[in-house]
Amino acid sequence: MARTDFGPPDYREMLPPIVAENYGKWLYHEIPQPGVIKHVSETGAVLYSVRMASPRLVNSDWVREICDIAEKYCGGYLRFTTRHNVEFLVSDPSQLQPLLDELKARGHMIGGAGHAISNVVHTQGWVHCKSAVTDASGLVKSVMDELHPYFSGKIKIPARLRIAVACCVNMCGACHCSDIAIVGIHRTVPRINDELVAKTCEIPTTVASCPTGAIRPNPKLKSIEINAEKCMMCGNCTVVCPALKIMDPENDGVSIWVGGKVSNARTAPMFSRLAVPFIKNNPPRWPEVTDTVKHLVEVWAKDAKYGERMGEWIERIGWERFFKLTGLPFTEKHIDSFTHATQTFRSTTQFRF
Amino acid sequence: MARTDFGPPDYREMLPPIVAENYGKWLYHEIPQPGVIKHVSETGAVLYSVRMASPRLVNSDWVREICDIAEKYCGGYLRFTTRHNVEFLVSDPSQLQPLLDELKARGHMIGGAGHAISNVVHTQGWVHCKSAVTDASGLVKSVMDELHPYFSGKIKIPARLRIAVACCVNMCGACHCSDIAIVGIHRTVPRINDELVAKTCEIPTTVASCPTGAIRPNPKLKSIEINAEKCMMCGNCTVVCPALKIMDPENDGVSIWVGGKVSNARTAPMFSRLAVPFIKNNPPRWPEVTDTVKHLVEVWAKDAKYGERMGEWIERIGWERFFKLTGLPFTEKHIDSFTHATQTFRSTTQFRF
Amino acid sequence: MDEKKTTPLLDELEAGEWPSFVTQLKQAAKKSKMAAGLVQQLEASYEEKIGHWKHGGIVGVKGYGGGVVGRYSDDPERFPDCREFHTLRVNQVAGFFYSTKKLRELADVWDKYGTGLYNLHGSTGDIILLGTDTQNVQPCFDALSEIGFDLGGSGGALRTPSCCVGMARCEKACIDSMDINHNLTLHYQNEMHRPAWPYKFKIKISACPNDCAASTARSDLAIVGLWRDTIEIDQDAVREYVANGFKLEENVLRRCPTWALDWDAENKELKVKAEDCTHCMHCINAMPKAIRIGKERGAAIMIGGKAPVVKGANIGWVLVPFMKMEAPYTELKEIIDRVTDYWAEHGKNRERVGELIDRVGYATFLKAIGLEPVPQMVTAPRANPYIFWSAEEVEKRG
Amino acid sequence: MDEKKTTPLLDELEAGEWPSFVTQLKQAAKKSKMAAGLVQQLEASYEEKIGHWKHGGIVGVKGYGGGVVGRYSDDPERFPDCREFHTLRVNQVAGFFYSTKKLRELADVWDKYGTGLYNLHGSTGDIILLGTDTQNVQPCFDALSEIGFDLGGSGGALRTPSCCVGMARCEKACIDSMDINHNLTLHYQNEMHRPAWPYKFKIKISACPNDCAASTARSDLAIVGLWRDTIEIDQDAVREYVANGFKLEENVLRRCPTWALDWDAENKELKVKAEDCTHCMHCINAMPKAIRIGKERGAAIMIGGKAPVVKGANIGWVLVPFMKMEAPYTELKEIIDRVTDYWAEHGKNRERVGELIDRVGYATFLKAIGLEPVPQMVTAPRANPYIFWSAEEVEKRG
Ligand code: SRM
Ligand code: SRM
Ligand code: SRM
Ligand code: SRM
Ligand code: SF4
Ligand code: SF4
Ligand code: SF4
Ligand code: SF4
Ligand code: SF4
Ligand code: SF4
Ligand code: SF4
Ligand code: SF4
Repeated sequence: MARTDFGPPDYREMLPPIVAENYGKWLYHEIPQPGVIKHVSETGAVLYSVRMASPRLVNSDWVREICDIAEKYCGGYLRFTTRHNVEFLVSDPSQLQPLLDELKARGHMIGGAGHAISNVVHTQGWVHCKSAVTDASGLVKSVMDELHPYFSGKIKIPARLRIAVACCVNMCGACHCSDIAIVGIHRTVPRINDELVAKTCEIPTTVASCPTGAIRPNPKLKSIEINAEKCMMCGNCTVVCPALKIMDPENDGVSIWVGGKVSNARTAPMFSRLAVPFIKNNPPRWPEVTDTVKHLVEVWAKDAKYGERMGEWIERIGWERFFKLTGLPFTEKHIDSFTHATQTFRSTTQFRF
Repeated sequence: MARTDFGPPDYREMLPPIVAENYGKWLYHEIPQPGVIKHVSETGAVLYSVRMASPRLVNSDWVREICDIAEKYCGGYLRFTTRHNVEFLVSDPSQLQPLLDELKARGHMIGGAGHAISNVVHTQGWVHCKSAVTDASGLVKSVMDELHPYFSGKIKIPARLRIAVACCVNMCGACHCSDIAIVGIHRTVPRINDELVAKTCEIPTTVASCPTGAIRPNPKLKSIEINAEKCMMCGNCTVVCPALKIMDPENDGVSIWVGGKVSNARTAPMFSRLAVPFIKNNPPRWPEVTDTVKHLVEVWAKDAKYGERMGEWIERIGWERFFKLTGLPFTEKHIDSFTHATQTFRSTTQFRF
Repeated sequence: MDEKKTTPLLDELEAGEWPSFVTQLKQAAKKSKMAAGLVQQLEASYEEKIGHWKHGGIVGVKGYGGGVVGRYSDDPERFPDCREFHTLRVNQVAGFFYSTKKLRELADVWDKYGTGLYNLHGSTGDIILLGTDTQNVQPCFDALSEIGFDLGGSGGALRTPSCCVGMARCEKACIDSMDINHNLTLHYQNEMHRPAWPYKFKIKISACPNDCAASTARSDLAIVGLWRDTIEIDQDAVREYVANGFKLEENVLRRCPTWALDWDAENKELKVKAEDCTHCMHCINAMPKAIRIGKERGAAIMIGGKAPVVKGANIGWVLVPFMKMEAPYTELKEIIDRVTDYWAEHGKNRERVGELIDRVGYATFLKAIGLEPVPQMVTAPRANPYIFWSAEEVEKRG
Repeated sequence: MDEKKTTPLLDELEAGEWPSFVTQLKQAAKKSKMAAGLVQQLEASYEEKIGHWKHGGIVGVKGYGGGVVGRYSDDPERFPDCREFHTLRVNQVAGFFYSTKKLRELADVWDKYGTGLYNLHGSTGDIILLGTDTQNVQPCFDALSEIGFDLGGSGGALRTPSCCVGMARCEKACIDSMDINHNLTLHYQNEMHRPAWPYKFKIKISACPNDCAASTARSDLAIVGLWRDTIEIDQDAVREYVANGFKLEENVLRRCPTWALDWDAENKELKVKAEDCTHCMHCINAMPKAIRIGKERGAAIMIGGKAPVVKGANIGWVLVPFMKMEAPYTELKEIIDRVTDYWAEHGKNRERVGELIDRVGYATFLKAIGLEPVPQMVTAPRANPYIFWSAEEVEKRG
C-alpha cells in the first residue's frame, strides 16, 4: 500500500539560500520599477523579486519554461504569489536586468506590484465546473487584455485594485471582498423534471435546501413545486437534487460588484457591493463587461486620493455620488432583500443629492 | 351627541405675540447663562426662553402655578419642550432677572440648555402601567437628585447628555437612542397557569406571539409549554395571554444602556448599547443604579472632547477602552444574540488591547 | 388599613433637589380620593417591588374607538380607591404652546372629572390626563370638547403627531413643523379616533436634521426638514469667530463628517464643497452667527422608526430624500395615505410598518406605493448575490 | 465530427497581451487527447453559452476519502475524449516556494498520468492537476507520493491551509506564517484526507493585518499576525521622508483611523499614542523605512469567514485577539480542535462553522469551546434588550 498522510514537501528545502539566510530578518522594501520589489535585510542582503503574470491555467511546458528561467537567473528556485503570479527571486543584482530582458523577449508580462492591478483571482468556469454560469478564464483574459497597462505600470493608479471573477454565486475565490468582482448569476427559477425528481431526489432534503422556503412537496407527482415569487435563483436546490435544472443560456449572465477589500490596512475589510445587476453572457470577449470594468477603473482612478482603495473612495464620496459619477443606474435590485437587509437602509438624513 | 374630530386648539392662538411676529424670522441664538436661551430675529426682536425642570407627572396646582408665573412675566403664554421641560418666553428683557429670581425663590430648577443634561424622557412605571418592571418616576427622581448639577449648569460637560428611563423593554420613549438609558427587564421565564390558559387564551395566537419560537402547545392540558432555553424573557406572550405571568420581584430589575443619540448632527443617529445587563430593583432610591449612571457621566465628561456625545466618544475610543475606563465587566450578555447579531461581531484585526 | 396610610418609602422621594413627583401625587391626594388611592398602591409597589395594575378592559367615549387607556387595580379589595384609574390621551397643541387661559380651563375640567394628575406631556406628545373612573370618562370628554380639546389615539390607529418648535423659535427651521403638525392632526382625525390599522402609527416632525422631536427614532413616519442647495456662510461673522479664538480647525473642520469645509487662511475665507455637504448641521450648530441653512428647503421622509418590540428597534429609513413642504401638504398626505393603505392591507396584527417592510422587502414596498428607488435610501447596495428577477424581466424560455 | 475541430471562438482568446489560457490548452492538446477533448467541449460551451459538465461521481485513492474531484462530461457521445476529467488537489508547499527540481518532477508525473494541465494554484491554494480519468487516479497518486506530493482535501474535511510569504520575504511578518502552515498541514493530515465533518473547513495564515493571504475573508479559521505593544518609529528616517517632501499630514496622519499619530513640528518628532493604535498597518505601509511593527508579537484568530452560500458571506470574526505563536503551536491546535470538535458535533450538513455560530449564538459557542468573552470580539455590544438568562443565574422562585 502507498504511503499516506505525509504532507507536502518541506518548505525549508524549497527556499533559495538568500531567503533561508535572511528569514525573519527583512528590514524594508522598495518598488524600484513596476513589478520589481527590492527587499533589504538587516544582514545587508538585498533581494529583488520579479513578478510575472500567469494565466494560472497552465501546462507542463509552461512549468518547464519558468523552471528554465529560474535555473538561469535564480539558482533554481521560484515561487508563486497568493494571486497566482510567478515570482523570480534574484539575489545577484547583476542578474536583474538580464532576467527582465529575457522575460520580455519571451513575451511575458511583468508587473502587479504596489499601486497596480494584479492578477485576477478566478475560478474554473466552463473549463471544469459543473456549476459554471459563465467562463472565468475567458472573462479574465478579456478583461486583462483591456487592463494590462494597469498591471505593467504603464498607467498609474492611486492604489491597489483587486479584481476577481467567479462563475457562480459560490464565489470560489475572492469575489465577496474585491475592489471589482464579476460574478455569474442566474435569473430564472429552476425547472423541475418531475419524473426524475420522483426517481432520484430526496424530497425533504430538497425542500430543506431552499434558504427562502420557496420549495414545497408536490405529493401528487411525488415531486416538488417552487414558488417563483420566493425563489432568488441561488441554485442551492440544484446541488441537492440534480433533477432540477437552473442553467439557462438565454438568461444567465454576469453581475458586477465593487468596493470590497480584504486587508485591514486603514479600514476594516469590506464586502463587494452590487454595481451592475446583469450583463448578458457574450463570449468569447464579453465586450459589455470589459467596457464596464474599464470604466469603473477609470472613474475611480480619476477621483480617488492617493492610496485610496475603491471601497474607501466610495465610502468617502458616498454611493449616491458613485452612481452619479459612473453613470450606472440605481435600481431596486441594488436594495438588499436578504437576511440583514434593514442594516443597509439609511437611517439618517446625512446623504448627498 | 358631543362634537367629534375637531382636533386640538389652533397653535396660532397659543403663541405669544413676539413669536407670532417673528415666526420663521429667527437669525441666531446664544445661551447667555445656564437654562436661558436668547434668540435674535431679523426684525431685531430678542426673545429670552427660560427653561425650567418639570417632574412631568404633575397636578393641577402645579399647572396653575406656572400659569401664574407666565401671566406675571410672559404675557400669559408658555410652552413645554419635547423633553417635558417648561419654557417661559420673555420678550421684555427687563423681566428676565425678576423671573429668574421668582423661579428660584419658588424652588424651581433652571437649566437643561446647551451642553447639559436635560430632563429625563421616561414612562409610567408602577404609577400607571401594567407592564412596569420598575418605577420610572422613582428612578428619574433618584438619578436626577444626583445629577442636577449637570442640569443647572453647576458642573459643565463636553456636550448634551440625554437620559431616558423605561419600565419595560417596550421602551415607551427614547431608550433605544439615548446617551444613557435605564430599562426594566425580566430574567425569568413566564409562569404558566395551565387552567387559566385553557380557559382564557387562544393557543395558536399565543404560540405565534413568541419571536423565538419557544412556545408550543401542550394538548394534554389544553395549555402551552415554554422551552426555557429559547425564551429571552421579552414578555410578548404575556401581552397576548394574561394567564402567563412574567413579573418576578426577586429577579426583575434594570439594565443600563449607553451611547445612543437621535440627532443627525455630525454623526448618524445611534442605538443605545448594553453597558450593565442587570441591577436589582432597589426602591425607593436605587442607589446602585444612580451610582453607575453618575460614574458613566463622570468618566465620559472627563475623557470626551468638546462637543462629543457619549456614543461619539465611545466610537472614537472603542468599546474595548470604554469597558476599561469605566471598569464595567464585559460579559457574554453584551454579545448580541438576536436577529442581526453577526453584524456586530468584529471582522477586522483593528482593535485595542 | 389605617397604618397603610403612611408612605415611608415614597416619602424618601420628596427629599432632594429635583422636583418630586411624589409631592405632586400627595398634593393631588389631598383633593382626590382616587389620587390618594394611587399613592397607597404605589407605596405597596415600592415595598413589594411589583406593579399592581392588571390588563386593561376597554373604556371609551361615544363615537371614538380609542383615546382612553383603561386601567384597573389587580387588587381592588386592597386598593379600592384606585380600582379604576383610566387615562385620557388628549391632543396637545402643536409645538406645546399654550395660553395660560387654555391651561387653566383644562385644569378646571380635569379637577372636576378626574384626579387632577397629568403627564405634561406623554412620550408620544399627548396631554395625558391620569386617573379617572369609567363613569367619568364620557362627561370628562364632553367638558374637554367644550373647551376645544380633543382626544388622541390608541390601539391600531394613528397617534397624535408631534413636532419641534421650528419656525416659532428656531433659526434652523427648514419647514414649518408646527403647521404641518397641526394640519396633519386635523386631517387625520378619523384615522386617529377609529382604530382600523394593524397596530399603532406615529408621525413626528422636526424642522431640521438636529431632530429635536426625536422623529426618526420614535415615529413610523418622520418628516425632517433640510435643504438641497448650499449652506450660507457669512464670512465676516466667521472671521469674528476666528478672531475671538474660536477653534475652527479642531471644532469645525475636523468634525465635518465629509471634510466639506476648508479654511483659506490667506484670504480668511471659509469654503464649502457644496457637493460634499451632507447637511449634518454641525458647522451651523457650532457657529450659529456665521453659518445658516440653505435656501432651497424641504424635508426628507423617513419610514419605519420604532422601539424594540418585537423584531428589534429601527431608526427610520429614508423613504423620500427631498420633498417641498407647502400647505396644504398634498404630496405629503398622498405618501402617508399610500403607506398606510398598503400597511393596512398587508400588515399582520401588531406589525409596525417598519417590520412589514423588513418582511416584504424595501423594493416590493416601494413598488407598491409607487416610489422610484434612489441611492439615498441605502447606505450601501446589497453585498449578497441573491437578487430577485421576475418572469417579465427575462427572455421567455422555449 | 471533423469540422468541430476548429475553435473559432476560443481562438479569439489567443490574441491580446495578457497570457492566454487558450494557448496553454491548445499546447496541452497537442500532447494529450484528453486535453484536446476539453478544448472541443469548451468551444461548444462558448457557442452555446452553457457548461457541459455534470454532477460528479465519487472518485478517489486508496486510504483517502477526498482530494480528488470527479468530473464527467454531460455529453460523452459528443465529447468522448473528455468524458472523464477528474482533478487532483495536491498540497502546495507552504508559501508557494519551489525548487525547479521539484516542479520538474511534478510535471513529469502529470504528463504521464494526466493532461499536463494545472491550476497554479487553486483558489484555496492547492496545486490543481486538471484532467485525468478514473483509471489513472491511483497510479498518479502513487507516483506523486514517490516525489513527495500528497493530496489536499475535499468534501466535509479540512482543506490544505495556505499562507502569505511572511518571514521568508517580508519585513512586516509578526509570526512565521509558513512554518505554521507547514506544521498544521502535517498535523492535520487525517482531518484533511478523511472527511468526517459537516462541510469544508479552511485555515489561512497571514503574518500581519495586511492579510496578503486573504485569510479573514476566505477561511473559516484565520490566523493573522499582529503585535500588542507599540509601533517602532525611527525618527531620523521620518525626518528623511519629510525632508524629501513626503506628505506626512495628508497621507499618514489624517489616514490613521484613530488619529493616533501626531507630528511635533518643532522637535521634528512623530509621536504615537500607543493606546490608540489599532495596528492598522497604514503608517508602516506608507513609510516602511521609518516605522516598524512592535516587538511583542503574536496573532489574532478570526473565525467564520466564508463565501455567500447559503446564509450570506462572512468576514471572519475575532475569536482570540492575541495569542503567542511558538512552535509546536500547541495552544493554537487546542483552539482548532475545540472549534472543529464542537462544529463536528453540532453543525448541520453543509453548515460552515460561521453559520453554526450564527445559529447557536456567539456566547453559546464561546462557552462550549471554553473561551471568555472580551470586547475585542464585537464592534459594539448588543442594542436589543433580548438577553438570555439561565435558571442558575437568578434567585430561585418559591
Ligand atoms: C506576494 C504577496 C504575498 C504572497 O505570499 O504571495 C504580497 C506581498 C506584499 N504585500 Fe500584499 N501581497 C500579496 C497579496 C496581497 C493580498 C491578497 C490578495 O490580493 O488577494 C492583499 C489583500 C488585498 C485586499 O485588501 O483586497 C494584500 C494587501 C497588502 C497591503 C494592504 C493594501 C491596502 O492598502 O489595502 C499591503 C501594504 C502596502 O502595500 O502598502 C501589502 C504589502 C505587501 C508587501 C509590500 C509586503 C512587504 O513588505 O514585502 C509585499 C510586496 C507587494 C506588492 O505587491 O507591492 N499587501 N496583499 C501577494 C502578492 C499577490 C500578487 O501576486 O499580487
Ligand atoms: C477549484 C476551486 C476554484 C478554482 O478555480 O481555484 C473551487 C472549485 C469548486 N468549488 Fe469552491 N473552489 C475553490 C476555492 C474556493 C474558495 C476560495 C478559497 O478557498 O480561498 C471559496 C470561497 C471561500 C469559502 O470557502 O467560503 C470557495 C467556495 C465554494 C463554495 C461556497 C461555500 C460557502 O460556504 O459559501 C462552494 C459550494 C459548495 O461547497 O457546495 C464551492 C464548491 C466548489 C465545487 C466543488 C463545486 C462543485 O460541487 O462542483 C467546485 C469544483 C470545481 C471543479 O470542477 O474543480 N466552493 N471555493 C478552488 C479550490 C482549489 C484549491 O483546492 O485550491
Ligand atoms: C426646545 C427644544 C425643541 C422643542 O420643540 O421643544 C430644542 C431646542 C433647541 N435645540 Fe434641540 N431642542 C429640543 C430637543 C432636542 C432633542 C430631542 C431630545 O432630546 O429628546 C434632540 C436630539 C437629542 C439626541 O440626539 O439624542 C436635540 C438635538 C439638538 C441638537 C443636536 C445635538 C447634538 O450635538 O447631537 C442641536 C444643535 C446644538 O445644540 O448644537 C439642538 C439645538 C437646539 C437649539 C439650539 C435650536 C435653536 O437654534 O433654537 C434650541 C435650543 C436648545 C438647547 O437646549 O440648547 N438640538 N434637541 C427641545 C428641548 C428639550 C429639552 O427640554 O431639553
Ligand atoms: C403613556 C406612554 C408612556 C408615558 O409615560 O408617556 C406609553 C404607555 C404605554 N405604551 Fe408606549 N407609551 C407612550 C409612548 C411610547 C413611545 C414614545 C413615542 O411615541 O415617542 C414608544 C416608542 C416609540 C414607538 O412607538 O415604537 C412606545 C412604545 C410602546 C410599545 C413598543 C412598540 C414597538 O413596536 O416596539 C408598546 C407595546 C405595545 O404596543 O404592545 C407600548 C405600549 C404601551 C402601553 C399601551 C402598554 C399597555 O398595553 O399597557 C402603555 C400604557 C401605559 C399606561 O398605563 O398608560 N408602547 N410608547 C406614552 C404615550 C403617551 C402619549 O400618548 O403621549
Ligand atoms: S464559482 Fe461556482 S461555478 Fe465557479 S468554480 Fe466555484 S462552484 Fe464552480
Ligand atoms: S434556486 Fe434557491 S431560492 Fe430558488 S428554489 Fe432553489 S434553493 Fe430555493
Ligand atoms: S415602558 Fe413598558 S411598562 Fe413602561 S409605560 Fe411603556 S409599556 Fe408600560
Ligand atoms: S417571554 Fe418572549 S421569548 Fe419567552 S416565551 Fe414569552 S414570547 Fe417567547
Ligand atoms: S429640530 Fe432643528 S428646527 Fe427644530 S427646534 Fe431643533 S434645531 Fe430648531
Ligand atoms: S453641514 Fe455638516 S456636512 Fe455640511 S459643511 Fe457643515 S459640517 Fe460639513
Ligand atoms: S500579510 Fe503582512 S507579513 Fe504577510 S506578506 Fe503581507 S505584508 Fe508581509
Ligand atoms: S498602525 Fe495604523 S492605527 Fe497604528 S499608528 Fe499607524 S496608522 Fe495609526
